[in-house]
Amino acid sequence: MSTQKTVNGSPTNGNLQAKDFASDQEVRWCPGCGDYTILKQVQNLMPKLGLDPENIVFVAGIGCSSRFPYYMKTYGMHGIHGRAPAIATGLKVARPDLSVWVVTGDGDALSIGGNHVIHMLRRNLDINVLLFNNEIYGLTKGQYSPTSPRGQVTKTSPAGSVDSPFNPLALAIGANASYVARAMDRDPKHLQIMLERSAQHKGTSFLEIYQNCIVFNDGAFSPYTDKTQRDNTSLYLENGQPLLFGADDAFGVRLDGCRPEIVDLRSGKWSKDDLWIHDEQDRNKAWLLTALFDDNSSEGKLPRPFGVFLAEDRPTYEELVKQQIAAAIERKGEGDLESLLTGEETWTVKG
Amino acid sequence: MSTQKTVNGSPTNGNLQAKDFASDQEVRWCPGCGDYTILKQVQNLMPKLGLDPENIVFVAGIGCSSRFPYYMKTYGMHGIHGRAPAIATGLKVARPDLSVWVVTGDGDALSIGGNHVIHMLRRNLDINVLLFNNEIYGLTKGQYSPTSPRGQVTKTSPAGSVDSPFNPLALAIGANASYVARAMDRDPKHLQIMLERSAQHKGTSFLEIYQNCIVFNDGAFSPYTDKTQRDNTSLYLENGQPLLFGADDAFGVRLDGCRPEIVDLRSGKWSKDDLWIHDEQDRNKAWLLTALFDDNSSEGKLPRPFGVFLAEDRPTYEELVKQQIAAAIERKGEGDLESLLTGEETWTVKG
Amino acid sequence: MSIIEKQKKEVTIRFAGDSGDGIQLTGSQFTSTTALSGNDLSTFPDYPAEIRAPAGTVAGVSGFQIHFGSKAIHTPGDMCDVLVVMNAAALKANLKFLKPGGIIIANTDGFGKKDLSLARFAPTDTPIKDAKRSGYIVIEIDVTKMTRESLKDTGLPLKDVDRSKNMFVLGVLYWLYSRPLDPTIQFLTRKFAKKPEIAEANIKALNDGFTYAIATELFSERYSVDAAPIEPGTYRNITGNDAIVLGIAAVAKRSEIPVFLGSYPITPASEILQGLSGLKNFGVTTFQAEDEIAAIASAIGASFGGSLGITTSSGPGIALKGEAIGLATMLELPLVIVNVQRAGPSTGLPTKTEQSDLLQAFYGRAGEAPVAILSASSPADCFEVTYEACRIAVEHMIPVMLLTDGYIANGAEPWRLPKIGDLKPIDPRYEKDRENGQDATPFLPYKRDENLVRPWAIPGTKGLAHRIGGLEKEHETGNISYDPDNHQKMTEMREKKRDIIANFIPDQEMDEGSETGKLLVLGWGSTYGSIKSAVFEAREEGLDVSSLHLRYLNPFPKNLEKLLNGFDKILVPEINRGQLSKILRDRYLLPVEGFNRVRGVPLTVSELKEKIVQMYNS
Amino acid sequence: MSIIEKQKKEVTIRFAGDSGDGIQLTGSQFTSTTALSGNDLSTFPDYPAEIRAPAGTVAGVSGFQIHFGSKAIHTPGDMCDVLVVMNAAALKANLKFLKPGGIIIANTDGFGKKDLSLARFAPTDTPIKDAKRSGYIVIEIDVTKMTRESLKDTGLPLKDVDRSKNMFVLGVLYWLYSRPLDPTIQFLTRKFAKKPEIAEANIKALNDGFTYAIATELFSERYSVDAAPIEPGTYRNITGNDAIVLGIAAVAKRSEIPVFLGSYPITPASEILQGLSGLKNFGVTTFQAEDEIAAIASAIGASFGGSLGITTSSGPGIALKGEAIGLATMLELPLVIVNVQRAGPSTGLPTKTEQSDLLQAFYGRAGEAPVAILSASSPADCFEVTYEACRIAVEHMIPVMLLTDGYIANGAEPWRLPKIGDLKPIDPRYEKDRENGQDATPFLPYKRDENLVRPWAIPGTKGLAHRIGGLEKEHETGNISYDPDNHQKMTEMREKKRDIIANFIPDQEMDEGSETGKLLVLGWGSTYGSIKSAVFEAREEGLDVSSLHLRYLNPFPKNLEKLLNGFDKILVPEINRGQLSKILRDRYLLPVEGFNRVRGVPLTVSELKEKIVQMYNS
Ligand SMILES: Cc1ncc(C[n+]2csc(CCOP(=O)(O)OP(=O)(O)O)c2C)c(N)n1
Ligand SMILES: Cc1ncc(C[n+]2csc(CCOP(=O)(O)OP(=O)(O)O)c2C)c(N)n1
Ligand code: SF4
Ligand code: SF4
Ligand SMILES: [Mg+2]
Ligand SMILES: [Mg+2]
Repeated sequence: MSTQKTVNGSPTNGNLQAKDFASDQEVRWCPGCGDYTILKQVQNLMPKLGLDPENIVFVAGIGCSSRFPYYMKTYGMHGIHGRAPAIATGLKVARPDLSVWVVTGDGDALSIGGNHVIHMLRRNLDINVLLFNNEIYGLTKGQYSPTSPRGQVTKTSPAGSVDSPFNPLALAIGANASYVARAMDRDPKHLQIMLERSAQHKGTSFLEIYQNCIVFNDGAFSPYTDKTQRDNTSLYLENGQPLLFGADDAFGVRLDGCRPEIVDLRSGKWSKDDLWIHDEQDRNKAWLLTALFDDNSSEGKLPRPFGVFLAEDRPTYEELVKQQIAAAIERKGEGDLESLLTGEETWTVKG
Repeated sequence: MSTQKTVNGSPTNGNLQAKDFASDQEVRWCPGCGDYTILKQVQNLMPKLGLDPENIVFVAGIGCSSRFPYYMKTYGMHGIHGRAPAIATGLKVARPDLSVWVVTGDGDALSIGGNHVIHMLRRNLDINVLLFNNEIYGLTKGQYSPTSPRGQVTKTSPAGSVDSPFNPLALAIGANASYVARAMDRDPKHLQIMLERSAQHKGTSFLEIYQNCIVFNDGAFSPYTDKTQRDNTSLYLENGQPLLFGADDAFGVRLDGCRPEIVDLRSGKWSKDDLWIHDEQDRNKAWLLTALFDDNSSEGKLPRPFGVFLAEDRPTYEELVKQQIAAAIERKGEGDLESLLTGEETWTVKG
Repeated sequence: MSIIEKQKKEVTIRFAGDSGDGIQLTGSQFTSTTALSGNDLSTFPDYPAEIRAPAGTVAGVSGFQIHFGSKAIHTPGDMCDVLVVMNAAALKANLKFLKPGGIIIANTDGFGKKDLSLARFAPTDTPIKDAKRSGYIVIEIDVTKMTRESLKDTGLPLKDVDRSKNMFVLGVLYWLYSRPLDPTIQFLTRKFAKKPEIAEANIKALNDGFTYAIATELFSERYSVDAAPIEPGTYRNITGNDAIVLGIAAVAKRSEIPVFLGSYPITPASEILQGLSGLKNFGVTTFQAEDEIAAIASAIGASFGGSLGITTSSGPGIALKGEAIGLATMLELPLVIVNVQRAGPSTGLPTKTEQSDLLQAFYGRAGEAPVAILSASSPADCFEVTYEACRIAVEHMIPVMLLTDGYIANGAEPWRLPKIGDLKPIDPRYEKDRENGQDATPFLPYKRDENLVRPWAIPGTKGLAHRIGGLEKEHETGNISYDPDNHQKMTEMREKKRDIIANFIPDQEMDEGSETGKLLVLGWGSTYGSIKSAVFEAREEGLDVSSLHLRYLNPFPKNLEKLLNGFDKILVPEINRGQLSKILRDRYLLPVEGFNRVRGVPLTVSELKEKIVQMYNS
Repeated sequence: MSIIEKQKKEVTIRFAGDSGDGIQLTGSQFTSTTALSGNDLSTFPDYPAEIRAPAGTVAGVSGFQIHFGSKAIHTPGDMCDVLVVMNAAALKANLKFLKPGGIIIANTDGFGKKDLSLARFAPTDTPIKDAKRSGYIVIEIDVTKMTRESLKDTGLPLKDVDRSKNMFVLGVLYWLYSRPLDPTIQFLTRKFAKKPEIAEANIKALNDGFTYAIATELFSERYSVDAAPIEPGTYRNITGNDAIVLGIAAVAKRSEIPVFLGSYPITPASEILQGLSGLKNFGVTTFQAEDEIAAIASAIGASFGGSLGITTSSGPGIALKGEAIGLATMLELPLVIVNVQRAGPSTGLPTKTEQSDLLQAFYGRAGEAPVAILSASSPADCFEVTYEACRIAVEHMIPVMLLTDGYIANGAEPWRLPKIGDLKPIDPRYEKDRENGQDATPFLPYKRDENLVRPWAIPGTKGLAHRIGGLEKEHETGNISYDPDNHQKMTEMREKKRDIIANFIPDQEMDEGSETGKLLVLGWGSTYGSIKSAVFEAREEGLDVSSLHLRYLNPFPKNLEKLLNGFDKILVPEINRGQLSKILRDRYLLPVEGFNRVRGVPLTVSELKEKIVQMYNS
């Protein structure tokens, strides 16, 4: 294919800026929707990829979040509900040279699309997944989603949802993900870092972004975004660093065996050395981090971690496919159509 | 519904035996298939349930394993590929009085049916799932499945599969399962215990059963079933007991922080007291147990656990639904159709 | 200036404004008052495609159209007599719906610089002036100013004051159409029972709007519309989706068969799931599934357990259910599949209407998998059709597809409340316990009765334990069978069982006109109102045109062929590319002609009438 | 006794035995030898439905039928002249396929007590005697004993000795039909190159079977079948699924468009995925997806990336793809969907054949979602049709559905190898880099050429970055559009684009007979052989019947209507309930009559001929 480019790290058309990645389409989210910030941060990230826009593809399903590709001046596909991971998988296997992004919502990814997500994760294609989790179906106007907490009153759960929700990052690790991380719309700086880390990871990077749906689920994440609460509820992970949180890092998390517990560093009883040191390569510990999933609307609960939980090196699916193709060619040569058609046994009828 | 029975624990038609649960259909698996043992053990279990056969339903998808319902003299449905969990969910929500069993294969449950499985698990319906894992698609004659190890040569992976497989129990715990366990066809006694435990658990019990497909994947589990190897590769879990394995329990597993390691009890350095004590209620530790997933075809690897990994008490979905219905009736009374049709605003046209 | 009082036979009004302007509420209040005044009426809300587009933009415009009269009314009206616009974007988006010379009531405060720019007018544009120049009668009211004036003494914050603008406008309209204020005053009092100050403010704005219209002599004419000759009874207003909800509740209560709804949200079907999820005390269990496949599969599971399984969706979701519908045809269990059709293939135009899933309903599955198909012709009709669909599913042990569409789903019309006792009983085929399960003659799950219906043998019933599945089953025993002749036989039986339903449905009646003639206009679904009106108009002009409207699409009523053969020409208007036409042409080898538009909107009466006249005369 | 040598024009032989008896190998060896002898032929393997049913049972019987002759052969034959049975179960399952008075070659060792019981005969049954009494000629051979005798000196273990039984029988057959042993000897030598002792044993058994037939004067007649008048060329034997594999490989190599297959295993389509997964060095990437939806979605993703996306499945899996096919019609990307049809709705009879997904192919999606549809008429035909389907998909940027079925998929026939240079070139619509992406006139992804085809603008191409999706798109720009007229226009364009394909396919040719007449027999797909043979026979009897067989189902060839109008009556035989009949009746308003059987098996020539004669004379 003559038009196929190898990503070369140096954009050929000058120094690109965020605005060069904004399409001419009017953005059609509700005023105040968290999706705007995420869009901005993704556009901010783009120039850092060192890629020409034509080598980037955004693929989405259906949902408010899934309209994302329309707003990016790259290649894009607004697919069908839940199938973006499968579309992206085909694209990435066929075109490993492209930078492929999947934008999806909690309904799109975890309800109808759950199977494709877990299979993408286990296969570990080099795809960057941005899961906009607003704990609601936005586009269809407010039904509960697989991440809505039990008891949530929505249009389809007038007496409160009886579903016990997924813990998306636990699901991802359980599905053998190589990279899972969490960020939120209301902390754009940290979000930017997370986006960059996602882009860097070779393999499926699964980034959950807490996103406020101002219309149908406003404040779902206020424990982590409210100025008055967030210090005590959010914990920012840094590789090789102890798990600290609270104003002035007053608190930490330590592991009692495999049971995480909060310790007060001001008490003098515990120091930073006693704390759980974050290790992005440790699958087991990453799992334990996902278990920090308390309902933080009441006090004294374990904080919710943000950051990279797990970043594991493992061959990507498309690499392995490429290698197999190369090996086949190496072993058998470029396929010879004539002899393939001929097969093992022929006979000739004379005229 | 006049025919609806409440399960009462005492069969009304005398003392049932295993053979009373065998249907008159000829069993159509390949001679030597592991499915036969499992069928036998399930039939052995049935009388212990203390239920009349008519209060038991087996639901399956499509696959060799999924023909199971035909062989049980209970109610049964052979559904469509991958959808048994969803069919069973509807049945169980509508008929919480029934004992509902889902029989499924690694392809049926984890490939096409993956989404329904994880949603059933998070919702926690009181359904007993028997996953016959033979690491292959049997019925379609030998393609790799989502549990086939990487590199496996099958009809669709002549150069070896490039998919990295699911760890089914890890996936289940990640999906918020309340009960996960593992057994194997070749250890029918232990399998019987596991089946009984599954039946007892209130909530979705997810029992993975290693099953030998003698035709397309013979010996896939020989590390755990071969007399010469199995002592050093299989570890039987018992609640409250240390993790022991090897001939004469020569070895144990201890936790170094969250990292499991094998210790030799004969060395004198370690005693049973140092070992990891199994606790079925501990989600985090259950996760760590699923991580004992080494390739046991070579030596010195962590053993593969069999038994109940996790058994957590949590309300079942159908209970919560029932409660909501009861609460609604309590609050609003039995629905009055007349006033519902009338609605809030009417007008009358006179004749 | 003296005001001329005029009688009108029918009027169409369109309210339009920003989503935040309370347009839907204004419209529904006008509707209630109109209904109470005894008019016949039909309404249609025109929601914006975006959830909450930026205020003031064209994308954010919300509309509501009401057509009412002293005669029978069947559509919300092609074009309106009066267009109420709260801002420039509303005018821009809706002027095309106003009849030539029609009245525009414009809130001038919505035409400032910013409004023009948001509506993508050029700063120099003068849309109001232009409208006048084009011959429209424009009534300019600075509604914001007037409302603020009206409520200046309430002490309410400006935000709340401005929220009453719609009531001020409604007052003006009530004067113009000689309507009473009382119903709305009562409504407001009820609605804001907990905030009496808000209720009072709204009521004051309403009253002041009314007096403003008198005092300022805004209009030179005032209209009244007499009561219509309406069948006596008690009425309520209802949307199609709500009518389905009620139909299902009625089935649950009347039949005492538990109802189980497995569904996954999708526009424009979500309201059915939403409505039923609030009816837990009616014997209806709802389950929001993880996807459409799980939704139908759960309904099948519930049906196996003795509930009536129902699943609801729209085209793309129905496409996903095809395999499971096939299973249901093999299992021969009751199942109702509701398809609230929307426009386009794929995601298409999800908020717009179309009838293009008819062929999918007939053929959208692998193999020969016959289902019964019914369709609703209007919002209120949904109640009875839903009830019928459920009855057929239960009594014939068969999947039934019920087709409605976005237009019916969201549109509303008066519905005469049925007498509960008049609802047909529904008779489930539950098989009874066999006490001597072990010794009795073996139970035959696929033994059919004279209508080829098999028994409903549900778990828990003694002596009936049996296994069913998607593999071909042996006649009577239900065991797996690969026998060629058995497959032939079972395939024919499943088809015949569906066709026998024709014996249990009413004969097709004519809608307008006589049973034979030159031209028959034949429709199904939401084109009902347009067809009825167009044919009515054509008949008024002396054309001997007839019309009939199908509710039962598969099987067709037994007398349909005879009726079709009574006409020289047959016109089949559809909002698709001719799907029922295809079925009829194949079935009856008649050269039926289609009138087909796929514009996401209902067929207009005028285009249809034009076509009828042309075809009649050609 | 002297042996009579007879010439035969055509012969049908059916081999049957336990799955472990090597029946398929025996059949394929007989086939090769027959092909090399210059006969025309057609074969069909009849696999057991179970993977490995217990040895000796009826469920475990494997069959292989070959029909060969000195004339053109189009079907594996309705009934056989010779039935070879290795055990009692094989006789039980297959006697119904033997012509009255036909020859049974029975392995007496397979008729012991245990064999009778496994085959569910009563212990007192005497099936061989019964067969004789019914007028069949039964040749009894204790094959086991004879083979053991033959190989007693090889020193091989008994297990291996017994494995050669099939070669002994083959030797007998070779004598009976005067066939050379050489080809099989060479085959055995190749096959067991690494185990020469096994090769030798098999060769000895073969030779000894041949001489046994002479020595024991088993038969009173011996037959020969002359070479058939066959088009000159080099031939191989091929199954339908294999031919599709080769067709796809040919597309990849000829067009240099990378091919991506996304698939999920399902009977009877799995062999296509399996075959292609071994062709990694041919520019074909295969992806075994988690389900059918992911399979087609991945193919769509790959097509977006510039590959030709293909997905393969059977009916139930195709049903799951409906929504995604709808997406593909909106995206207007190349996509090929292969449906290897199987019998029944739902799981049905997965190993049996049927043509009942035609209407699903036409209409099995939400909304108006036109795709092109092609069908293959025989195993060998699959190669060319696959190539055509890919060409159309690529050149018209459209999803193409290719229909085959279980009968074609597993059946085999001689295939004349094509000249690679004769394969039509395939011309992709790749759009080129635009160097000044920023300033140039904006790229219009939905600007169509004269055939309404849009450009294929793949990621990586400079200046063409654009977004597509399932929402309705504005003409040319491809931006989202809710405009009613645009939706109408785009809907018509998608349909018209599909219809224009008619300009790029050959005119329909007659298969047999003249272009006008009294009766036309019209078919599609795997009924080809049966129809051709039946019509040929009818014509030989002097009936002026014509036949044509459709490859292009949507759009139809442009001259089809004219051809249809040339006949008084039209008969459409199908293995379904009349699906093509429905389409034709609708399209052309002609009273075509169906001949429809759904028995999971091909139509027999005799039943079809009977119908033809009856219709011709009525
Ligand atoms: C097959 C199908 N089923 C259902 C829908 C309706 N639908 C569109 S988006 C959506 C859920 C959106 O939720 P989420 O993915 O969380 O996105 P959000 O709008 O919250 O960003 C649903 C149910 C659809 N478009 N297609
Ligand atoms: C929709 C659909 N897709 C594909 C198939 C084909 N199919 C039947 S069973 C099966 C896989 C079986 O594997 P598994 O579940 O592991 O069962 P096993 O046979 O190994 O017990 C497949 C792919 C089908 N029947 N239906
Ligand atoms: S509905 Fe919610 S998620 Fe969707 S655009 Fe509006 S605020 Fe955002
Ligand atoms: S194919 Fe394998 S899994 Fe299936 S019945 Fe045979 S041995 Fe068992
Ligand atoms: Mg959401
Ligand atoms: Mg399996």
